[in-house]
Formats: sequence, structure tokens, C-alpha cells
Amino acid sequence: MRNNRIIFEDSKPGRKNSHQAPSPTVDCDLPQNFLRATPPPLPEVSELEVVRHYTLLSQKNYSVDTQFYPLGSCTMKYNPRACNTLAMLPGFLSRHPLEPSQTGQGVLKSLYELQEMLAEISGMDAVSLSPMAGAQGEFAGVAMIKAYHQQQGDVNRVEMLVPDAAHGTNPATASLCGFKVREIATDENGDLDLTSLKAAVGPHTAGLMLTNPSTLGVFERQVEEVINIVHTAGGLLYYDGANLNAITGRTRPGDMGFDAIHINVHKTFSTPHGGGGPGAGPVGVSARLKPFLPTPIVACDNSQKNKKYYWLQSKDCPQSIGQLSAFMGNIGVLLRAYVYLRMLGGPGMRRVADYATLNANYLLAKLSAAGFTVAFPNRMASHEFILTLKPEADNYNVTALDFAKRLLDYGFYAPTIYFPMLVPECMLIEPTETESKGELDRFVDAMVAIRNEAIENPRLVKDSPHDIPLPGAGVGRLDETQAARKPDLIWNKE
Amino acid sequence: MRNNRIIFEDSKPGRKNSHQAPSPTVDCDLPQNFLRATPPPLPEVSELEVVRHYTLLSQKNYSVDTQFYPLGSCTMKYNPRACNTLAMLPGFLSRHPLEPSQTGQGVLKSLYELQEMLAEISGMDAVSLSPMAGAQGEFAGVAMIKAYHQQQGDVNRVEMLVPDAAHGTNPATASLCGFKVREIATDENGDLDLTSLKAAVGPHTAGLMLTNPSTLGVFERQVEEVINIVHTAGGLLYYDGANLNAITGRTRPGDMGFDAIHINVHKTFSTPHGGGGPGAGPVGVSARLKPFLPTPIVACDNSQKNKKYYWLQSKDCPQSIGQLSAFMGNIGVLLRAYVYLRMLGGPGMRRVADYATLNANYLLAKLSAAGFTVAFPNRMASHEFILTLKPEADNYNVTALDFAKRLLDYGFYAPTIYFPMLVPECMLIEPTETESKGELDRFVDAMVAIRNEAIENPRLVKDSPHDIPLPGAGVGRLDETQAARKPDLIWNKE
Amino acid sequence: MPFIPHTAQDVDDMLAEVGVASLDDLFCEIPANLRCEAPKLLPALNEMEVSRLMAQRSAQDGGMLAFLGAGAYEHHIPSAVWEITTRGEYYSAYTPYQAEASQGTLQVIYEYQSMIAGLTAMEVSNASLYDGASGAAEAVLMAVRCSRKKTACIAIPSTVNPRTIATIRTLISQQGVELIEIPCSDQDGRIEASTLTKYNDKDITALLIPQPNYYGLLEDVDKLTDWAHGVGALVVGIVNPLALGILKPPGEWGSEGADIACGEGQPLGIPLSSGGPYFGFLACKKKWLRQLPGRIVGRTQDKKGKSGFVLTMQAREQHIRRSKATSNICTNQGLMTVAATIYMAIVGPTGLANVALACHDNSRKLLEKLTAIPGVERCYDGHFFHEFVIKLNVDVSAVLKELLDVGIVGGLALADNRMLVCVTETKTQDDIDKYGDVLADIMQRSSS
Amino acid sequence: MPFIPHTAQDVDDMLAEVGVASLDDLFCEIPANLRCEAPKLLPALNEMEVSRLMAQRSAQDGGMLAFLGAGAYEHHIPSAVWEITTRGEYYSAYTPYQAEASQGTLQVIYEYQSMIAGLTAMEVSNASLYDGASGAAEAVLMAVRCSRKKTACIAIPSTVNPRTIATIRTLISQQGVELIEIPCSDQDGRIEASTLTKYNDKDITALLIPQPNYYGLLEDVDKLTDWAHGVGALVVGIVNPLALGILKPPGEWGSEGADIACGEGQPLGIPLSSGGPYFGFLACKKKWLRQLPGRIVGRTQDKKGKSGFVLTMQAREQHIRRSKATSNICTNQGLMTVAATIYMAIVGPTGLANVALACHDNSRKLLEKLTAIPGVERCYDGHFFHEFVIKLNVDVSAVLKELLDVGIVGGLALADNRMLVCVTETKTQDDIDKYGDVLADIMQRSSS
Ligand SMILES: Cc1ncc(COP(=O)(O)O)c(C=O)c1O
Ligand SMILES: Cc1ncc(COP(=O)(O)O)c(C=O)c1O
Repeated sequence: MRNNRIIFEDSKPGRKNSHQAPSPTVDCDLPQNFLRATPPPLPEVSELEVVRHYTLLSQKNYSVDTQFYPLGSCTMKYNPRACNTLAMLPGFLSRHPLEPSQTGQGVLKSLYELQEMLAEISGMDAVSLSPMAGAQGEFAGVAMIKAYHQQQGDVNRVEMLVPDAAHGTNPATASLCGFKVREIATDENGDLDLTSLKAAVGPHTAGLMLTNPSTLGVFERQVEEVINIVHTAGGLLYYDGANLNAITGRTRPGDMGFDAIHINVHKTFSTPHGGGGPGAGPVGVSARLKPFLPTPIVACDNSQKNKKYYWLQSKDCPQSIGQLSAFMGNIGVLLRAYVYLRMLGGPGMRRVADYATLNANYLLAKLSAAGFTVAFPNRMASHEFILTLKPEADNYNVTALDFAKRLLDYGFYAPTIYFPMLVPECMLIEPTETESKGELDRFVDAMVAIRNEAIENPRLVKDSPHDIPLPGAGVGRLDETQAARKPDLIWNKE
Repeated sequence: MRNNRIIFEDSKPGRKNSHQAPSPTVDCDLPQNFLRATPPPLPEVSELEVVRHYTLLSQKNYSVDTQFYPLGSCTMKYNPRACNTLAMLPGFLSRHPLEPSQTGQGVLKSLYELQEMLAEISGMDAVSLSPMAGAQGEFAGVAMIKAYHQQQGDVNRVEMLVPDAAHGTNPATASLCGFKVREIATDENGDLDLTSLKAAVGPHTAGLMLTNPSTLGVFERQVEEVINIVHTAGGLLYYDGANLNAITGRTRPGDMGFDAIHINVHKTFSTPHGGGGPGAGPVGVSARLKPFLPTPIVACDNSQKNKKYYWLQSKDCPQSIGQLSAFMGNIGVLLRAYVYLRMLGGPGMRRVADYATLNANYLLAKLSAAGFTVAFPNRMASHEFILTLKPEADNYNVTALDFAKRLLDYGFYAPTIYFPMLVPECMLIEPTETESKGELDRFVDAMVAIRNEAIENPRLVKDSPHDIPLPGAGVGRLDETQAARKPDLIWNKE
Repeated sequence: MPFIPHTAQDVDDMLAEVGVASLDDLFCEIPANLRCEAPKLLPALNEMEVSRLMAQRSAQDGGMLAFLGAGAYEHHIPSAVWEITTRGEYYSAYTPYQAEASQGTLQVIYEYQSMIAGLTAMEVSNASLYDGASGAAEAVLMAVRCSRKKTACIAIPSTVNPRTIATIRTLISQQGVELIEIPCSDQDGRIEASTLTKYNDKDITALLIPQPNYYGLLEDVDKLTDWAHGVGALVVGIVNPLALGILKPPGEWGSEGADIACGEGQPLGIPLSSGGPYFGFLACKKKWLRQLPGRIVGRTQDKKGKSGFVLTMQAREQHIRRSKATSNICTNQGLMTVAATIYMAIVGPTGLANVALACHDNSRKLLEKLTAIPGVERCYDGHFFHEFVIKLNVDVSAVLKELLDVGIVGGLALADNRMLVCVTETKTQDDIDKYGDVLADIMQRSSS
Repeated sequence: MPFIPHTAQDVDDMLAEVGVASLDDLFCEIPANLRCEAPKLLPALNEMEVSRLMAQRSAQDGGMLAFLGAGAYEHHIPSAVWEITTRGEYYSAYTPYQAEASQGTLQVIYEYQSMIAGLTAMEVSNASLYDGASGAAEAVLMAVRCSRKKTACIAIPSTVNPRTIATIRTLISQQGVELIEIPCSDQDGRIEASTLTKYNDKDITALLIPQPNYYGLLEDVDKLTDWAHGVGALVVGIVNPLALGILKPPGEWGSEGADIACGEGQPLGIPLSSGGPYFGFLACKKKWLRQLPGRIVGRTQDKKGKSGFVLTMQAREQHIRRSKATSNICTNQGLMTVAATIYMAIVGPTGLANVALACHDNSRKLLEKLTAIPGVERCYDGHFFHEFVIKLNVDVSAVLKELLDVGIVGGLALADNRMLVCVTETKTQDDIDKYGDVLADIMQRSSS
């Protein structure tokens, strides 16, 4: 079938889209030793072939625009199309990053206002927009903590505390910053185990990275005590803002006492996930970390009647941890977040948390009533929650993975199942505030139907997916082991 | 399944997208008798639901961007995406049609140049862009012919000659213009039957509407004689330009002697078909019909150093047949045609005909070699050609319709089969110049495979389609008879 | 070769398969004396060059603060509308002849028909016509077919948009249908039921009723409809679909409702684009279904009972009925109806009403502002939707020119120094104030 | 409620199902003293209002005739690229965790990896990093892991883009990796092999080689590569992918080829956008595969033998390996690689070469034009790709300011009244002449 081919398989030597590139007029004066001996092995296909190929491929994706996508921890909510249209206006797209700030007052003003609004929402003193995703925001935050201790001459703080429930980026970031990672246990209600925490803190503690609500889908109730313990021990507190969608307008990390925070704009601020980015991970800090913020940062000169916006560079911020990319970060993504924020305003941002939380708790209540096992049954869910399918695995030998694959057949993307590792056969479900009650009800129906299948015909579930509603009914369950064992990572002619 | 629902079925009373419409600030002062008693019964759905619904629906279409679409007579070639992007630039979209011409020099200049280029390509003396599709172009052309005769005092010319092979719009247009339609026969080689023509012409003849190459996919070889016969009888000649793709840069209707012609820009000039329009049907005329051209027409004032472009309105053209729409026709579509023409230039437009014709003749040769029956085997194909599947129908009881439906399962849109009615079990196939040899070869393979199925398992073909490669595998063959007998034309709650 | 995928090798192979030596040979059936060379067009540009050219031209155009209406209206169009509408699967498909591979387009049209029927309170709708004016002409021809009277005589109020009238004339003049223009009262700018009584025994086939009318005024549609039905005429409502967010729909006019409703669909999510493409909508009572021109989509089932959509009632159409068809229309404005459907779904009933109300509010505000200026007065004083007519005591075209110099298109000049002004929801209080202030200034200068 | 689909009834029903009385109750676990009110943000605008705001702001921005490069380059982007890339199915999906429902994204990445590998002449590629500079930092850390030396010491020529160097510093400084900056010859603006010999016994872990370098010059990559390999260092090539349309790919540098190739992907179809989002690419020899950071896609099969694509080699990544991962990267620049893949497929090998050649030609033309102006002279005289450095005998920032007044961004000011100038295929002869003429004029005025 046409759409199983790789683009290279449509290639024909000598085919070119001459309307897309100028024809050379003079001979190249560069010596041979600088030049490639053979043309780059790119496919030679017509523009129609390209359009057809990539249009058909796009149809082979589930996405928020086409399916309910309850991928926990990822906040797969609706990405308003206006954000895309407006961020792609010609004036924004065509400007070179090194043009003088005069030619970018439109974008700079927008970014400045975004900085201010993010500070207000998070309760932090200052914000830098430059990190390009959550993980880079984490890096910036942890590096600032390190820089702070160094500035204080506190050089023995070499340990970063990370709850065992944390997202993989947290420990990875801590080691990238040269810290030793120390895991803190979680108690049976999903709160941090304070005994474990108390045992861990000390003069080696640089800080603690906390996600709140945690990746277990519950709010850390002892957050003040946790912060107090760490602060008292001389450590700083990092807030992983991936779950900010749960609390905007309801509580603020800054008020809780956090020193640094990153914000995934591709989550709470609804910028598109793009099949894996680009996102952006602005960092916010308390006053004491402000001098360390990564550059560049947008500043505003109020001295004239017309405000002037411009970039503060590393030379303007001598204590900064430095720049995280060649230019200014993912501006186009940040513009989308700005448009989103402008459409929602303060009350809108509070509604985000309200209805994200309502949807999660509603779905939890329905699934629980339908007989599924909730991981933390005594807790109010945040914007997401965890089921454990351990009973189903034990009784019918049908795992969370099997449920996930079968959900695809029912036209739903699967919730997160690889994480958090603490809960066996977990299913981390995040419906987001933009899904309707009707859609949630249909999801419950599908889960119930699959459990019935698991009871009556477990093979059906274990062998799924069978007929994903995608063109050509999609593929069946793919062999990941073979993929890793015999890596086929690039196309070869033979 | 989600994507079988009608948008109204997702509606919930009271739901609104408040970010898309202002909230009223004052009470309406209009008396009740002018107002509707109940709100309009539109669906109440969220923006995400709208986006998801219509994105999913779009995936249920075959289109040029996704499939080979050899729909004869429709010229389903690649629509360059640049034409879309550039015609939708903000300055073009935002201008009101009644703004003074000063604010529209960009669009007017483009349209003026388009008029000139279409005149050059067609060999006509003047062009008006205003008709909004081919059929309206036909109307304009035939109305001009009528106006001409009237101006000449030649009031008895009440008959319009139309070949029996003609597209349905031709006879329909002739009657819309108040003419009696007289059919002219086609000979066994696809040329017009001159005896029939000679018998038909006379003092009642207003004109002849000819498609050349005809809808039988062959060039009318006696075109000069045909024209001569009609002209001699005092009639005028109308050229249906739907098939201009076959001859651009190779021959010109104006040089053949035609008096009026329409051009489907959504065919030869590659503007999108949009699931059924909008197209545009500019008309070109010989000198004697020029005064009758429909308005408005773009004119150019050369008197100043900077040329000024403006619209000629009906008051400027007292003999005009008048205006065909409230404003200026399908400007946005015409801009796309303009961009296309600018990218191709003169040599490019000749290549269009060359390779459209090559592709058709190649496909014909391959299908013929594969044992299919060509309707006009002694002829060179134009940009399209006709197979007759009568042998297959007779031998295996599998019709052209069955072949068409089964082709859908193979991932091809079907060729035209309802037309031309002259050829039994016809399949009018138009590959267009933008399809690759590889794609044509795959089409031949599919046709051969289907014939094998017809021999071995005719039910398979007769009951097709079975599993169209569309999400959810699409629908099976739909019952058109029931649709017409019990019309279900709008959604009703119950 | 731009857009042509063949390599030199392909071309050779294909020519060989066809059995000819060259591309020229493919055209051997064209008489030699008719053959030509490549046309002399503007030189070919690559996409980069043409992009720059068009960017420059578009930058020249538009950008005005325009208070223009008269049949085309500036409205906010949600971004989602065109982001989805221009998806290749809608954009590059054609009329859904193969229903099973065109369910996307077909279902959209079915939903479109449902929305238009709901908006107009009619029972059926077609899948679109070219624009509002040509659609009105089709409505007239349809009314003639429905009425089956011997002679056809259509009454058109002079309050119908003159562009619509002109278009109707062009399109129906070929068929010997008589058009009677009904004058409006100079005082009111509307049709008085009393004026109509003069035509009581004219054997009118159909009466066209515009709502709102060309001057933005609301006609007394109930009385007019009842009069027409009283004299055995059909009623064709020409309506602004956006105004139907709040205005009484044609299907509910008078005691029986209009028979046919048509209008310009542009306000429903279609950009102004210097005049097109727009689309005409056409809806009617079920009893006239067989006279409805254009495509119609119906719901049906496949053999397994799965529901699906097809083009239906094709026996009316040119490709089946040929010279006896209800119209010659073939390609219509499909993609525009996709956009309109998405627009209507996004704004919904409340949104449409709110947009209509905002237009109305804004136009009241501007009217007040403008008529407070010495030398400016309102013509007519009835209720209006979002357009009104003012009269200046100075030369209107000179004033418009001055306004243009500061980037304002103040309205459309009418005879007698009158001007038709429109305000939609896109105008802010600042815009309204700016227009008022600038005009006040100009008026003061011209009177001094 | 913007973007929230619930009706009041829904909310009541859902609260009841949850068993709480109000929305407030959902937040009962947040300590009371930490609760807050809605944040005080700029007032909410509806889509119409924000559209107008952003249109105004974007109209303020850009629009210059800019001769800027220095790491980001203006190129023609075929319309098809972003028309397809922003399709909802790419735009609103996430990292393809569920392979079977993400084959679109996965296959695109597989093709992307293949194209990047082909372009760089490397054996494997990841699925993207944030940008070229942070990608170079990842490449450095990777090289450190690959080399397994006790101490890590990276040699960076001073001809690497200073922004890249600064970013590398930020990102690797936490890990005790030593960076040695290798000075370039003031004369040549390039690294001389002779300079390198001074570092022969420094136990260098890896040498970074920029091609073209920051000044647009072509480094003698073969010699540099061979030197590095000779002293047991790995070679990391930092390349402009568009230049690889004609330049020798890293995999073919010297006798063994570079070990790792990285660079800024922006030239491949990504708009300038004031600096991002762009993407970093990273490719390497197969033997280093397990040290490669970031996502990697592989081809595999389902149970029926149908081929498909999955994320693979995940044991390297943070979500499995946690603190021992090759990187902390999670969200990368997926959508940018979709655009780049479509870009590369549309232009193809010939197109990419032609674009590169046109850039080179244009920059030669401008160089000639500018250096003909009295007071302007070229710094360095080696071969260059599409950027070069000139030196003025007057204050460069004053000159740039004057140029800006006529809409020209003349280049990037460097120290000593030097200026880095870039010309790509987007500039016409007229543009080049205009720049030359205006500069000549300014120079004349400033010298008189
Ligand atoms: C809890 C948590 N922290 C951090 C991250 C990393 O953010 P990013 O993917 O933007 O780098 C994620 C992303 O999924 C996350 O869920
Ligand atoms: C031969 C021929 N004539 C006329 C037409 C009518 O053109 P349009 O559909 O643009 O009205 C067509 C359209 O398919 C056609 O094929």
C-alpha cells in the first residue's frame, strides 16, 4: 500500500523541484577538498509526493485534535488554533534573533508581559523564559541552587534529594548538574515519607526537587513541613511545575516557599506538544536566586514615554548561570503561551485548575464505581490520578499494557503506564479541563468493555491492538525487543 | 464510535465558546416582532469538539493530497500549497470589495496580469474573470452569443447546438439562456458527426458549444471544418475550456476560430477543487463579443507614471451582459491561479499539456496492453481517455461501477464513470501531469488485480468497497436509491 | 520541472511505451496550422520569488479601518475555521462523486444543510450556490418553477441590494421573466404594505423580501409575507444569515412563513477577500425540494446498516437531467460551506446571537456619534441591524477621500450626498470614537 | 467558559458524582493558608481582540532587509512545509509513547534520522535536541562518555560561534569538564594545524571543529580531524546542515571521519522567529550509539510481520535510567524535525546543493560590492560559505544605525569596527546593490 513506503522508496535519480530552489548561475569557486564527493543522499521526489506522503503519515497519528489523549503528567489539553495562527504572523516569523530590539518591540513586549504573568501565577519573584523544555528548566533551577550554595561558600552540598515518585528528568537533571541523587520514599497515601526525608537531610543537602501535586496525582499535604525541614537543613527547594495545571489560581509554589520552579508551557499554557516538542520551560525564582537566572531575560526601560523592551544578556547579569541556547529560547512557543494567557486572564487560569481537577475526580469516581482499583483511594485527586490494574493482571493475566493497547482500538490514546514506577500495573490518567463529560463517560465505557473482554476473552486484549481506527487499520502490537536488539535506525537502500 | 456522530449529537444546552464572541453589554432595543422566538438550533459544542470533529471528518475523504484521483474531466492535479498560503496573506483577505481601488492595487494588478495571461494562453482578444465556475462561464459565453445576435437583429437564432458527448452543464446552460438545445451526434472515432452537424445548422442556429479535446478524451480533428460550418450558417462558437489542460501551449481556441470560451481555473490552473468548489470560470472572447463581456473587468490606467488598476463596472460597459455576482467573482481563487501561472510561466504551461498528455497516453498504453478495452483505440489520447468495461460486464457481470468501488479499497479514487453517457460501462481516466510513472503503474496493477478478482470472485468486487484505507475502514457501498426515496437531508433530534 | 515528477529516463520510457518518438508526436492530431509555441507570459518565478512578490502586493492592500457593508461584512473569524478548512483532505478533494471515499465532505455538507435549515427555519437546504446575488437569481428561477404560473412576474423591492438586483437581472433576463421593482417610501427606506396593495392584481409569481434591507433597515416581514401569500405569490426571503442569530427567521415570517430563503453566506466565517469567494445559501420548504437547484446530500446506509452520506436527488441536476435540469450549476462553493459549518459550530447559537447583538450595539453607538456632528443627519428612522444611512450637507465623495487619507473607509457613497455606513463587532469604542472625531473635524473644516 | 466544555448542569452532575459540594472542595487538601485567589493578570481578551493585538504587534516587527547570520539564517521555506507540519495530527500529538497510535510521528522521525545521517555521512542520528548550541553541549558530554578517559578536556577553537561556546560552558560546567579554547590565527580567522601541535600532549578528549566557522570561513577539516585522531581525541563536527548540500560531510573528514556531528537545524525549513524554536541535530558513528542522548526511533514489526516504528534504545534515557541517563532531555523539538524532514524531501539533494550554491554566490557578490567601497576592507581571506567579516574605518555601530534607518540590518557588529555579514539565497541582485549603494553613501558621508 502507498502509505507504508518510506519516502526514499519513492525517490528517482534526477528528479527535482526546480521551483523550490534557484538554479546555479556561476561555477562554484571552492576547492574540491572542501566539497562533498557525492550529493547528499536525500530522496528525490516531487512536491506532490512529499505533500501526499506526509499528509498520509500525519493521519497515522492519534493526537489531541483527533482523539481523547489522557496521557498522565503530560496535560494533553486543547491547543487553541488561534495561538498557532497568531504566533505565525509574518512579522514574528521573519525577524532574525540578532536584529536590534527596535525591530522586535512587538515580540519583546509580549514576552515581557509573559514573564510578569508567569511570576504572578507561580508566586515567584522573577522569571526567565529561556529554558527550552521542562528538563532544561530543571537544569537551570538546579544549577541556580548550586550557584547559590557556591556563592555562599557552601561547597559541601553535593546531594540532591529526589522523591522516588519523581519523574525521570529530576534525577537525571540532578546528576547532569553534578549532584549525587538521594531518593526519598513515599508513604502509602502518596505523601512524602517525612521520616525518610528527615533521615536524608543534612549538611550535604543541596536541595529537594518536589513535584506538587506529585506524579502520583495527589497534592503533597505536608508541603510546608517538607519545605521547612529542607530549608532548616540549609537546602533549597525546587518545584517541578509539570503539574501546575492542577493548582493555577488555587495556590502558588512561591507562597509554599519554593526557591526555584520550572513551568512547562506545553502543559499548563497549552502550547502544542508537537509529537515531542518544542515546548518551553521558563524558570521562576525567589529573590535570593534572581541574580542567577539564565539569560537572556526581557527587560523594560520605562524611562521614556514609550516603554522600550530589550534583552538582558549574560554581560548584564554577571552572576547568571549563563545562556542555555544560542539565542533566546523557544520564542514561537512562548508567543503561543502568551496568546493563551491573554485569552484566559486570571479567572480563566483559575478555571483551568478547577475543571482539570473536577474532570480528574469525576473520572476517578466513575472508574472507581465501575470497579477499578484506585491507587490512593483516600485522596482527592489532583488533575490526574492513578489506577492500579494489579487485580486485573492477577486475575485475568491482562496487564496495564494490554489495557493500554486495547484502548487504542477503542479510539482512545492510552494513559501513561510506564510511570510512576511505584505503583504496579499503573495507569496515570489525566483528562484535562478541555474534555467534555461525554468524552469521559465514553472512556469509562471503554475501560469497562475491555475488562469484560479480559474476563471473557483475554487473548483479545493481550493481542491488541487489532483494528485501530486509523487509515488501513494501523499496525498490530509492535515488537520493541527486536527493535532494540537489532537496531534499524536509518533507511538503507538494500 | 466517536467519528460517526453528527455534530448536533455532541451538543449540550448552554455550552458556549465565550472567547469567540463578545458578550452583550446592553439590552437589545429591537421590538419582539423582528426577533426570533427561540435561538437558532445550532450545535452547542466546545472549540475542541469542533476541531476534533471536523479534523476527523476530513480524514474520511480521499483527496489529491492523499490519493491518486484520476477523475476524468476534472483535472485533479496537485494544488501547490504556495498558492494557498500566498492567496491568504492578510492584506488580501481583509480588504472589503467596495473599498476604493487605491487600497487594492496589489490584488488588482495581479488580476489584470491574470486576464492578460489567460488571453494569451487561449488566444482570445479579451477576458473577464468574473464567472465563478465553469458553468457560469458557459452562461456568460452563451449569453454573450445571444446578446450578439440580438444586437445584430438576428432574433431567430433560438437553437444552441450541443454534441451528445458534451458535459451536462452545456445543455443546461443553453436552456438557462433560453435556447432550444439540439444534440449533434459523435462518430465512432469520437469526432463530431459532420453530417449530423450540417443537417442541424441553419438560420435558427445561434451557435455550437464544443469541448476540444472533447469529453471523450480526443482532439476534434475537424475543428476547423466544424467552425466553418457553424460560422457559415451564421452561428457563433463556444469553447468549453474544461479540457484546456490538454492543449495549453500547443494550440489555442482563439486560433481555431472560437468566439467565446470559458476556462476552469480549478482545472488547468490548479486552483483547489475544495470538495466541490469554489472554482472560477473566466471567459475569453473574440473581438466581436468583447463589448458584451460580463462585468466587472480590471482595467489599467497607463496615463500616469505609476500604472493604476481599477474595476470597469456595468456603467462603463453599456453592452455588457451585466454582472454575475454581487461583487467581483472568486478573487481568492483567481489569486491562486495567478500565483500558479507566475510559477510556471509560458514554457511551464506548455509542459502542463505535454506531460498531462504523456501521462494519459502512457496509462492508456499500459491498460490496453494489460487487456482493457479502449473506447477509441485508433486515437491518440488527449489528457484523458476512456476505457469501456463492457467486456468485463458481459463476461463477469462486474460493472464499471463495481470496478470503481473496488478501486477505493486499493487506495485510489475512482475515475469518472457516470459520464460520458455515450460509452457503455465507461471509465474516463485523467491522470494529470503531476502524477509519477510509479503511481500510474500502481494504478494499472490495481486494475489488473481487480479484473482477476472479477474473474475469480466477482462477489468481492460487486460488494466492494470492503475496507477502504480510511480511519475505521470507512463505509461499505451506500444505498443511493434509499437516499433518494426517503430523503434524510437535515439532522433531526429524534 | 515544476510540479512534474518525471525524470528524463521516465519520459523516454513512457514515450517508448506509447510508441511515439517525442512529446510533439503526442499532438499529431492537432492540425499543423493550429499548433502554437509556448505562450508569452510573465517570466516564471520560483516559489521564493513569487512569495516575495505576493507578500509585497498584499502588504500594499487592505489595512483600512473600514465601515463598509452593503452586502459583505467584516467579522471575526476564529482561527480554527481556516486552519481546518484548508486541510488537504477538504481543500484538494472534489465533488463527492464516490460517496464511500468522500464521507468527510458529505457529512460536512449534511451538517451544513442542517444548520442552514435551522437558521432560516426551513425544512431543506442545498449545498451552496456561487454567492448571495446569483443565489437570489436561482431562487427567483426556482420560484417560477414552483409556481407553475403561465407568466412569470417577480416583485423586487427597491430596498434589495442593487448589486443583487443587477445580478438577478443578468441571470434571469434570458428567460423572459418579468421583474417589477417596488419602490420604497423615501421617508422610511422600507417597503410599506400599503404600497404593495397597488400590485394586488399583477399576478405576482413571487415577492422578494430583504431582511435587513439595503439600508440596514428591518422590513415588516410579517406583513409583506402575508400580503404575498394573500395574492398567491411565493415569498423569497433574502436574509443576512448572521443577523438570523437574533432576527426572526424566514420560515416564521407571517402566518405561513416564507417559501424560500436565500442570502449571502459570507458573514459566516468567510474573509472579505476583495469580493470572493463567498457562497450563496438556499433553503426552502420541503414541498419545493424537487425544484431546488444545486447539490443536495442525504443520509443513507450501507449494506451492513452503517450510516453514511451520498449526493442525492440528482435527477434535478445537469449531469443527469441535462437541458431540463433545475440549474446548470456544477462546481459550487464547497470549501466555503466547510468554513461556514465550522464557524457556526464554533460560535453556536449564543455566539451567533452575541455577534449579531454586538454589531447592532456598535452601529447604534456610531450612529449616535455621527449624527451629533453638525451637518450630518440620519436618513430614515426605522429600526436597523448594523447599517444605516446618513446624509451630509457637503460633498460626500470629498469627505470619503479625506477620511481615506487617515486610513478610514467611512462608508459607501450613495446618491444625494448620502452614505451607507456599517459597523460590526470588530470595531472597538476607540475605532468608533476615532471615526466620529475625524469626521467631526472634516465637517467643521468643510463648513468653515 | 473559554475552552472548557462544561455546562452548569454538567458541573453539578460531576460534583455530585465526586461527592463534593463545590469546586472549592476539590482543593480541600491544600493547606488553607496556602490557598490563593485568581492571579492578577492582564485582562482576558476574546479571540477577536487578541488577534487584533497580535496583528498589530507583528506588524511592528521584522520586515527588515537583513544581512544577518551568525548562527541563524534566512532561507526560503516552501509553503508546503508548514502547511503540513501544523496539521493537528503532528501539532497536537506528543512523544510517541504508544507506537501503534503514533506511526505518523515515528515514521517521520525515522526518515529524519535517515536524512540527517545521509547529510552528515554518519551512521546514526537521534530525533533532535533543543538547538544547535545546547546540542553541541550534549555532543561534548557524549564525547566525554565515549572516550572514558579519566579526566575530560575539550578543545574548542575560538572560531566556534561564541554563543555556542557560551552555551556549552553553561551546560557542561557543572560536570568538571575542562574547556580549552584554541585561538585562531588573527591573520586567517581559522585554526591552523600548526597551532594544534602545541596541544599534542594535553590529553584532549575531543576536538570540536566548526564548518563553516563563525566568520563564515571554511576550516581545513581534514587536517584538524587527522590531528585529533592522531592524539587520541574524538572529533565533534559542528556543521551548518544546509552548507552540507555542497560541503564535505563530517563523516568523510580526514582519513577516518568525525566521530560525532552536530549543529543547528534551523536552516532546514525553520523560520527565524526571533530565535526559536529551532532544533539541534546530533549524529554519530554506530559504535557510539549507546552514548547518544535523546530519542531514537527504530523500525520493527508487529506479530503479522507488518513493519512499523517504535522509540528504541530507551535504556539510555532518563525515564528508564533516571540519574544514570545519557541526558535529562525529554520533550525535544519534535515538530521542528517534521518541518525539516519535509523541507529536505522537497528540496532534495539538487535543491539543497543549489540553495547552498546560491548563498555562496550571493555572498561573493556582496563581498565584492562592499569591499569596493573606500574604507571597507575584508578581514581574513580564506574560502567562505555565505558569511564574511569586513572592517570599517569608521564606527561600525553608527553605520549600522544609519543602515537601520533605511530598513537594512547590515550585519552583526564585532569588536574593532568589524562586522559579520551574511547573504543567503533570499537576496536578489537589487538587494545586494541597494546595500552596497547605501553603505557607500554612508561611508562617504562619514569620511567627509
Ligand atoms: C513531572 C514532570 N517533570 C518534568 C518533565 C520534563 O518536562 P519536559 O518534557 O518539558 O522536558 C515532565 C514531562 O513529561 C514531567 O511530566
Ligand atoms: C467538460 C466540462 N464542462 C464544464 C464543466 C463545468 O465546470 P464547473 O464545474 O466549473 O462549473 C465541467 C466540470 O466538471 C466539465 O468537465
